[in-house]
Amino acid sequence: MKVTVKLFATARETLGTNEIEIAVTDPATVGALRVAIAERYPQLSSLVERSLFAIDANYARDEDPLADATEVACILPVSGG
Amino acid sequence: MKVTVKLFATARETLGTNEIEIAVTDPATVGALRVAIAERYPQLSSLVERSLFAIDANYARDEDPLADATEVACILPVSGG
Amino acid sequence: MIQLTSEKIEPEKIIAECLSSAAGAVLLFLGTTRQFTAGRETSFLRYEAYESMASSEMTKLEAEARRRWSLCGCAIVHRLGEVPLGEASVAIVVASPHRSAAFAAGEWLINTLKERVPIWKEEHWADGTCEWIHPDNAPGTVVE
Amino acid sequence: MIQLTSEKIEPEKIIAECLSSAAGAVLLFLGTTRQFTAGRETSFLRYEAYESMASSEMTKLEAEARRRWSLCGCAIVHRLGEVPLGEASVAIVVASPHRSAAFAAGEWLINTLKERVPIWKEEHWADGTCEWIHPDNAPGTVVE
Repeated sequence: MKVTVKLFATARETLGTNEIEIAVTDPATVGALRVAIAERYPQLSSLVERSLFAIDANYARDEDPLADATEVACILPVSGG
Repeated sequence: MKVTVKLFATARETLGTNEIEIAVTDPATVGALRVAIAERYPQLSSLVERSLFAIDANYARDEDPLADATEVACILPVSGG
Repeated sequence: MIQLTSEKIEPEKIIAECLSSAAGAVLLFLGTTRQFTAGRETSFLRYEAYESMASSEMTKLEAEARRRWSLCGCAIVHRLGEVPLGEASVAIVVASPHRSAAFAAGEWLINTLKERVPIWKEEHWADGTCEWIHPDNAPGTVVE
Repeated sequence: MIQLTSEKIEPEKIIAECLSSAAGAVLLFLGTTRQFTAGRETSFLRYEAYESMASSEMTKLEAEARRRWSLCGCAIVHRLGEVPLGEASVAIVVASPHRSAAFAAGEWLINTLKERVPIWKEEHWADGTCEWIHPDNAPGTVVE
């Protein structure tokens, strides 16, 4: 399946776009998405490895399925405050 | 010797005065002053037993002498803040 | 009260929102733009958020703080966009009947905000360079 | 900055005094007049001080806090006389490069002020009675 992923901060700037579309191998989980992004964009791989992902604006686990997700986002290590 | 002692809060209100003059037996220490006040004003004795005293606006120990004190104050348990 | 804003943070208004006759202690924390970090000079900061999620995570933080401590007021405000030197990027206000809860809740809120809320800081250094900050100590696992 | 005042405390002015470009964290603590204490209703509070000694003890507290933590700003303001419900009797502001020092110094300052500074609170209850508060847990020995 194909997943649209929202990007922020370094990821957004490095790829020059607010979101990317990524093909994910089955089972289409957050973990599979993490691997797919790291392979497709090696310049982001080390950051993506220590990122979280959000499904519909909630933090998700690597084993969570993407099938029912309306909005998926890559949450690079945060630095607000 | 005679010592003038500044009073505050309950002590000031109970005795109706900002300061009292107390005769202290030798050796004229803070501890002797504490005993003298408690004896002279039994209605304050339990509060005075758990009060501190200040000599020249600094907390003093019971063994500190009163001889060179310019200003002595009875510091009832404080409740600022 | 939860707010993301591009305006200058006005602490007195946030405090006024949190005050009540039930409060015996009010704590305000401001995170401000520091000029020097490890000897390197900052020119200004810029903050970017995943806004919908940042709001919902801040709302969860407030709810969790109210569960854990006896609070009569709680506000979390984060500024986005450019923040000049000396100005606040974040304000947290906690009002409580007793001070120990206010200190504990305030410190927990800012620490947990910095772990969980999807907001990123871009340091603009005085030498003209800039970089997004992505701390090394990020959990890497799901924050419960 | 140390102040005893009979005027209403204005936190934003005290914060402004403590802000600088060295600060990354600013903490304000306000002790406010609470309406209910253990179910009993307060009408207002009145504070009395041994003023010269209160000022010097507060000055010592600021100096000790600056020795113990890396602070770039520190202010302690206590109001005297009548304090209505919901208004502040004490304000403490601490500015520091990092937030952990600000929280630790702020909490230490208010806790230690309540042990050492010769100021007394008179509770005026809503039933018309009033009493000076002299806590049972006072140290009873010299505070070093």
